[in-house]
Amino acid sequence: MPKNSNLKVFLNGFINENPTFVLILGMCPTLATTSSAINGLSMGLATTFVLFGSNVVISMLKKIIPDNVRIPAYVVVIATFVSVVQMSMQAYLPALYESLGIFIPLIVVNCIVLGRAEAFAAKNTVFKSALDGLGMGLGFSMALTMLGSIREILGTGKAFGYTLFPDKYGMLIFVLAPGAFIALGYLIALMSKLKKA
Amino acid sequence: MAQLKSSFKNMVLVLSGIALFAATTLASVYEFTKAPIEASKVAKQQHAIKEVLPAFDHLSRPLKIADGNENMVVYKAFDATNQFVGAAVETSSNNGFAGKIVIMVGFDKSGNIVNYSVLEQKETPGLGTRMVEWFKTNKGKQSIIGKNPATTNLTVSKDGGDIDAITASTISSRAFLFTVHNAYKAFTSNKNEVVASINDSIKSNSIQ
Amino acid sequence: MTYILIFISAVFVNNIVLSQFLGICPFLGVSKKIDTALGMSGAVAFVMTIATIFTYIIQKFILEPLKVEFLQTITYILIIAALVQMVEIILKKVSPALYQALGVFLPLITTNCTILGVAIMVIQKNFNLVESVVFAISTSLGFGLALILFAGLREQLGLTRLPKGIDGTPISLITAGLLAMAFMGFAGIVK
Amino acid sequence: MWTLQMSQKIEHNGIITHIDGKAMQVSIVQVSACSSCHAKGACSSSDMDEKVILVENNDQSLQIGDAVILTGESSMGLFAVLIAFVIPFLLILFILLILPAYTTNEALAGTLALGTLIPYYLLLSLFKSKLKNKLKFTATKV
Amino acid sequence: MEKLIISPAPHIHGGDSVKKNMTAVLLALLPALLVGFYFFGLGALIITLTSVISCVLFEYILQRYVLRIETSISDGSAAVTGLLLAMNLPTNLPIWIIVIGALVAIGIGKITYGGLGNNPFNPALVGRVFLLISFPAQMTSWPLPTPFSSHYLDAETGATVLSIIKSHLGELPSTLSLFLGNMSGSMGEISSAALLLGLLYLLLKKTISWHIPISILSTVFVFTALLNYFKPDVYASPWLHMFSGGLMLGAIFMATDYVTSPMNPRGMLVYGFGIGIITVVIRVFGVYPEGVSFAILIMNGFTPIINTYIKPKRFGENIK
Amino acid sequence: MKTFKMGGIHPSENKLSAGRPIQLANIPKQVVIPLSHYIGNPSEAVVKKGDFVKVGQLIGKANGFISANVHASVSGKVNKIDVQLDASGYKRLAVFIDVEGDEWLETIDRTPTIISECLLSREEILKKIQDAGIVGLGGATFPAHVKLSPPPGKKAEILIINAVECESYLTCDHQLMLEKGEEILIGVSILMRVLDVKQAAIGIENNKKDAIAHLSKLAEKHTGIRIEALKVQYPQGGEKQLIDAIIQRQVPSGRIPIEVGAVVQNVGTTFAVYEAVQKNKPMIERVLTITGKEASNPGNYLVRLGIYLASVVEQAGGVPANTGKIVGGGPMMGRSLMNLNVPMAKGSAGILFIKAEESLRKPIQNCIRCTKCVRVCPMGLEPFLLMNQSERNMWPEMEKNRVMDCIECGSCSYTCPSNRPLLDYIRFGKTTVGSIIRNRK
Amino acid sequence: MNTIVLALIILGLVGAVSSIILFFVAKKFQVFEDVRIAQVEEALPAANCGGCGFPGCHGFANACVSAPSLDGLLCPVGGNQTMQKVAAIMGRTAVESAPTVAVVRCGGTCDHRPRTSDYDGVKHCFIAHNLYSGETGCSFGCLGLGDCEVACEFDAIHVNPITKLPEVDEEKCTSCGACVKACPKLLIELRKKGPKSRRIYVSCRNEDKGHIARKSCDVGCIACGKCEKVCPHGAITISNNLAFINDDACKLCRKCVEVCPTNAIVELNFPPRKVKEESLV
Ligand SMILES: Cc1cc2nc3c(=O)[nH]c(=O)nc-3n(C[C@H](O)[C@H](O)[C@H](O)COP(=O)(O)O)c2cc1C
Ligand SMILES: Cc1cc2nc3c(=O)[nH]c(=O)nc-3n(C[C@H](O)[C@H](O)[C@H](O)COP(=O)(O)O)c2cc1C
Ligand SMILES: Cc1cc2nc3c(=O)[nH]c(=O)nc-3n(C[C@H](O)[C@H](O)[C@H](O)COP(=O)(O)O)c2cc1C
Ligand SMILES: Cc1cc2nc3c(=O)[nH]c(=O)nc-3n(C[C@H](O)[C@H](O)[C@H](O)CO)c2cc1C
Ligand code: SF4
Ligand code: SF4
Ligand code: SF4
Ligand code: SF4
Ligand code: FES
Repeated sequence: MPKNSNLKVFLNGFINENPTFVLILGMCPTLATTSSAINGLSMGLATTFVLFGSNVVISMLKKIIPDNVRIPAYVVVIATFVSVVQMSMQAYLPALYESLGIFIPLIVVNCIVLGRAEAFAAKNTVFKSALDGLGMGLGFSMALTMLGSIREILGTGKAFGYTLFPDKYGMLIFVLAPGAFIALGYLIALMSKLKKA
Repeated sequence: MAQLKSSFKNMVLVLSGIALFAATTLASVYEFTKAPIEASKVAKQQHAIKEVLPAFDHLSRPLKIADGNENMVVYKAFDATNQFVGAAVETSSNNGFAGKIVIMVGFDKSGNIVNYSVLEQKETPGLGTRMVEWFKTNKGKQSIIGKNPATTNLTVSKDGGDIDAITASTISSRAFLFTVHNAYKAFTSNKNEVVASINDSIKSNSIQ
Repeated sequence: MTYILIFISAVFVNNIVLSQFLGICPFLGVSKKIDTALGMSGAVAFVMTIATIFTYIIQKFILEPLKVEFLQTITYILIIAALVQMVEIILKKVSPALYQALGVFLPLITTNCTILGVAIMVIQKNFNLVESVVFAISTSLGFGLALILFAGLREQLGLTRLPKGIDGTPISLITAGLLAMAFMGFAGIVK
Repeated sequence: MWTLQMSQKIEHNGIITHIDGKAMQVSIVQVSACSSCHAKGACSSSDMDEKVILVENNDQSLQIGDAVILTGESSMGLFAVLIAFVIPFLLILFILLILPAYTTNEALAGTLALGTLIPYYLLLSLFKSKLKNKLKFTATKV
Repeated sequence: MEKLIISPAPHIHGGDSVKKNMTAVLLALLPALLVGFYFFGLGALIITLTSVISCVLFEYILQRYVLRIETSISDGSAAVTGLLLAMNLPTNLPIWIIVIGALVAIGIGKITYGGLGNNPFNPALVGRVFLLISFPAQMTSWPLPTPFSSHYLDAETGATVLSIIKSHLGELPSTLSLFLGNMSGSMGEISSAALLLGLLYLLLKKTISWHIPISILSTVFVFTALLNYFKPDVYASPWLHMFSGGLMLGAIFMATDYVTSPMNPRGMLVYGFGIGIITVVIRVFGVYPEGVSFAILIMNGFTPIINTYIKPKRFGENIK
Repeated sequence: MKTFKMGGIHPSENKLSAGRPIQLANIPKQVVIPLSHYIGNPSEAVVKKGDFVKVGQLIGKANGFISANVHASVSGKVNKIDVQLDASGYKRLAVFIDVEGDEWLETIDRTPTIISECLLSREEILKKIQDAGIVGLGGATFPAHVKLSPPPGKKAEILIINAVECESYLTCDHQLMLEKGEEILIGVSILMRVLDVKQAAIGIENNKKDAIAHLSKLAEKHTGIRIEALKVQYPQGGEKQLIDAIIQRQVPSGRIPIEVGAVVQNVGTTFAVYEAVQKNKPMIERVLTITGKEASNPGNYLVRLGIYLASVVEQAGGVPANTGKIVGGGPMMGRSLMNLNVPMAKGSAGILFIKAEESLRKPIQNCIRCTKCVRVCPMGLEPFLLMNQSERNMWPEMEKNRVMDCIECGSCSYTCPSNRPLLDYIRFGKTTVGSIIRNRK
Repeated sequence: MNTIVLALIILGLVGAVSSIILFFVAKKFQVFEDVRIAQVEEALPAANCGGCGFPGCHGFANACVSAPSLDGLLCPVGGNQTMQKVAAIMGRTAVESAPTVAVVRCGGTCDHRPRTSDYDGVKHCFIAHNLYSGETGCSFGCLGLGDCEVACEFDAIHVNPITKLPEVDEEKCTSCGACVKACPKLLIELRKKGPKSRRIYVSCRNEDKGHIARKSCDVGCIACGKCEKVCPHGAITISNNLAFINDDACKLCRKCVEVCPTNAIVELNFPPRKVKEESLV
């Protein structure tokens, strides 16, 4: 994508190539960490940080990495950022760290991160890659927050912890595994419909 | 600058270089976060102890008790004058709806429940997880605060007890109350045991 | 008995895909043919087992004694990636025909989050080596079960006319949701 | 008593890269799970790998560059999985389950278990030609 | 006779229709429904009406306005789903919960997949299990059977036989009153006698074949009998299992749902066996006192595999 | 009562023309004798324009292995040899003869005397059957002499006569048995002689009690021939089903009856064999049932080949006013006709008028997977699945699911509560898969 | 500091070891991965229609790269434009092949071809075709049940509900030939698109003798031979009672169109004819 303006690069991740709704990437964390809006948002932001960082570093290093060790080199970079996030959260946000559980280290294998590294950072300038990482990450965060809110509202009657209606009207299933799949399924269908319209 | 060739030397050098760089970064971050991570781990437990006990000055060294499958830890609390004011008991149960439940229960010296704190549980959100607040809430017959297991039947009303189960979570409730009951047993059987050497005790003000 | 419990838990109660949310990508991607799903779960079982043994040893005998657990993520991922490649080389050396047959039959085995996830989980759950391996196997069987059921459902859905817009990923997710809902019936069989 | 449905065929598209009398090489592109996915450009798991498959050439009309379909019994694929993965994996499991009776050292147990793979694969390589006969594909022009 | 009609053979049709089949099921459900009305009175009436009306309405609305396709409410399948959903609910359930259940059953369970015939999971059970998981409190409080009761939300509640077995608390009713239906439970599941009457009707009308119900019932019977034989003090008698909970309703009306069950007799037997086993496992070892709904949904998931691997006996198969 | 083991349906029988004696159809001014049948190669014309032919004279010579002779059914002058539209609107070569008198070949014995003695050798009989152009009258019009010459290594053990007439409405075989019972039994003995078998069974559905009684009585005189009353169930008359019902053997997939030691011939065919062998009469006429709920005069007619169906229908009271569809053959397997300007052929067994309101199919609904089609399929197939796969052109899958076993009986379409056109799609798939298989060889 | 050293050692080792493994992997697995394949694939329209005769666009890209020349290789969807791009990548020239488009050779609308029966089976040309000759007297004509419409991946051919004949959308038709294969009556032909999309063809496939053809359809070819005679370029041949215009020879002079007594010859996209043009000469 040579002639894209910077803004376009940034916004790409929100709508046109939204990682969740359009590219359908990183489904595992999307489903697992969205039992509440705040969890979804946190996971999104953690991913954004990794995405941003790895995109920048990789686009800096892109010339000196030989082709055959491309993937492992990217993985090392990404894993480093992930571990940084992991340790920082453990230190300063222990409660959140616990509720996101295993999915923080698993950011390493999130297709979006490696995917953007391969598809974008390895071919573009540092600045553009940074924008792309940020845009993609925020698009991901937006989607996770949306899904999280929907699940939280339907499931418990709360949004970001604020009660909207008494939780006896909440449909518990949305907080649980089946609800995650179902909510995301309809959300993706809806989004693709909106996008077409 | 052209892309580096995939020669053996280049590959090993670059990948090792990146790995070394990563190692440095990680180790530094680790050094930096080590203390806060430790602190937050300790804080959690200490916070729980403090929360469930009446005001105290210092604690005994943790007393580990193995009772069948359940591992229990008793922390005795003393006031500034070395008077026994109560004890916190950390105990667990495997009979929850979805897995292990670990709680910390605090008793005053006569065995009344001061407070409790749920350290770990995997119950269903919206159902079993409500145990975190439920048995503290003063509503109907649901609170156990201030009750003495010696005089109150700490089982759910459905089983003929004195406590209301969490709505639709009888299983979690049973497991919880059973655990409290165990804690009380541990408390009574160890209450009279002489305090471990006071020198080993932890000063309450050493806890933030 | 512990092993049986671990098995039932990993296959039915806490199925890796349907309740742990790991391996969703291949779940949505490779589940088009029952046979491939079957082969895939065999391959995953193998890779997952050796990866788990490897990482377990590294964790217990290098990372923990040296107190560098913070390198867990990065070492695991590198080890797993290298391992998958090794397996391929060895197979190719051992029997080219075998290697070829696998190539035609299976999609590439890639490191998906299941393998890393299981390696991390066995450490978190404090399993010993044998338990870890049993867990890895059971998890991959659970993965295979979900994959095969889903492949069947999709083959059947392929013979019907779905409403526009819901076809593709949405219907897959909704179906997975209903399957997950059904599997909740196993709740509590194993704690 | 139950009739299993006749096993299905596996098929894979490839291109002939080399013909040498009765033998020919067909190159196939093996893709990961997400192969045909529209998002493959953005997704790392859409790895691709080109592999060369040796096939017997029975059709004189085939030429280099022809697109062909490789076909084999699906049971063949499952058999390959069995030989390559399932059996060695059971072997590891077996070793791991009996070893604790002799050693409590997990490092040793683990290494030994993994070590059993070496003789297994060595053994397997002895059967190279047998396997080769069993795992055969046919190429038909598309 | 200017222009003749040309069509491929056959030129006659047996006259069977979807509507006839669905009507047969509704008729077969009538005895159990009447027993439900008798024991639960007003509550039963309210939930039945709410459920049936909202199922039919949702089907109409979704097909007409969301998918914009021809509506199919006249074939009666939505009514069957509605009635079966109602029969699976306690009679003190608030209306809004029932409406959610109907929406889930028809919306998620059926229309999402393109309507009648395409859904892989039993819609009524999708609705029911969705409610069970979402509203466990309301879904597990069962009114006591009180002939012609005029109570609805405020009905007096009691434990079901299976939860009594599970928690070892309370008195078990006699097997006869179990058989007739004098116990707490979902509206339509209580009377095995009435449900068996329905089975007889369906078998006579050839609406369903015997394979599924019989294989489920016999599997459950055999397994609970075995458990009971070895540990009578821990495991309840097989008769208790047969006549309590949703077993009969499930085996006769829900597992036999055409759309979601296997397509040939051998497959049906395997399917029934699976449902039986899972039911017993959940009842005996799981946390839920009742497992039929889950068991059927799980086996619905297995149905396509069963259909792929277990084929009907072909003509000439026994001969080399 | 004996019947086949799996599937089957029971449509209302509607045997309106049962018991109506066989009438002779009037011979019009011109007849058009097609040179081909549905199966096999067209025969080659051996007459030319202007030739005078006598009844029974050879006009078309068999051309190839699966092909049969064609004879003149009337006497007169060959007007032309030209194409004629057949029942499906496609062109076929036919011989047009302008009728002049009714002059028969001298060799044909037209006396009513029944000749029971047959001392010819196997080869001589076969030659006569082949010369007489006899094809199976049960529907498939397969040349009889081919069926009667088992491939080397195969030996018939039993001859089964298909007198089931399981299709609703049709009565031609039934009436033939009542009127020509003795001749049929002699035909059976001749066929037994050809096949060198000791036993023969005549399978008759139990709704033709009079025929069963009549033949049973006559059969007492013939050794080795037994009458089997069969349950009224469609498609009892299907070859494989009939063999299953009578000797409890199932012809394996893709095989022919001789592989389980059976040869099946229709009663009409048997009667034709009698006439050919004992009376030197080639196949020039057959019995045709004209029927329908509103037909003014349902009945059975002995019709010479090549007569336009319109002319016979005229004789039988014309086409009822309220007719939506005219079917050539029975309602389950017959073909709908575009018009009645079609010459009588060897395979025509009936003309059925279907009322306008019963003619149109009902709207197709989704498959509700009720398994009824699976239950009724006499071949143990899964029609719903085959249709779905056919709609999606999944030929290899269809082959695996044994689409080639389908006997096109239509039971599945008949039963489906969702009015799905199962057989239409299955036939489509069968045609396509069949040609794929043929190309493979 | 100890930690840093340890970390350095461990990761350094792991990094070195995996790079060594990967090096050997790369070496052993080295296959000739022509980068041009990916480039070519990028240039293709990614319709994966198989119209080119290869399994999907990747297969075609592979074939383009490995074939000695681009002759005979054409992506019908992308057309010449795409082939030029491919050629540019390959550093070769693509042979320009004249673009073609699908035409339906039947003009028997409901007006011209009265129905003689009502078909009441599945809406499927192949099935109807196997059953009988069709609703009209012409056994060669279009059945109007839309097999071609279903076969077209590009939404380019639709049966007009009024005429009951399929109409091709020239803009959308990629000339992939799917409809040609689908039509059981063999009515569809891929013809040269012609300059400015101008085409002339005989819109009939009836091989009946003239009088029979005439009876069943007003606009059928009756093989009168007038067009054959009038064509100055010898583009028209008549065989089996049917005229056919060879689009390689046809110069679009439109003489045949005028002489056809049944209007069976169709001209497309020509400007309206000036009345009595020849009288001016
Ligand atoms: C999705 C779901 C989650 C549940 N989670 C819990 C739980 O966390 N704790 C619990 O005790 N029961 C849980 N239940 C169990 C039911 O609410 C169960 O009916 C109840 O605990 C048994 O109560 P009873 O003894 O009053 O019948 C859950 C049920 C469902 C459907
Ligand atoms: C990890 C992953 C793997 C996927 N793999 C495939 C695949 O193998 N084949 C496929 O058609 N779609 C795959 N999909 C994509 C979706 O199923 C997609 O919705 C579908 O291809 C239809 O997309 P379209 O309607 O935009 O063409 C995958 C998606 C993800 C997230
Ligand atoms: C579904 C079906 C029904 C048939 N019903 C009859 C029948 O009722 N009577 C009959 O003679 N042949 C019937 N046939 C034809 C027989 O299968 C078989 O071709 C015939 O009996 C052989 O005798 P032929 O060669 O003398 O015609 C039927 C075939 C099929 C496929
Ligand atoms: C024998 C029989 C049983 C049925 N059982 C159910 C059922 O359990 N649940 C349901 O929603 N619909 C049932 N239906 C109705 C219908 O099949 C159902 O709505 C479809 O699953 C919708 O596609 C039944 C229908 C029949 C004929
Ligand atoms: S037509 Fe074919 S598929 Fe249908 S019932 Fe008859 S044999 Fe079976
Ligand atoms: S009879 Fe009809 S509705 Fe029933 S399964 Fe067969 S095709 Fe489907
Ligand atoms: S199917 Fe026919 S109309 Fe459609 S694009 Fe291909 S050639 Fe053109
Ligand atoms: S052109 Fe051919 S395929 Fe298209 S509608 Fe006409 S007959 Fe059918
Ligand atoms: S498999 Fe889990 S994110 Fe892809």
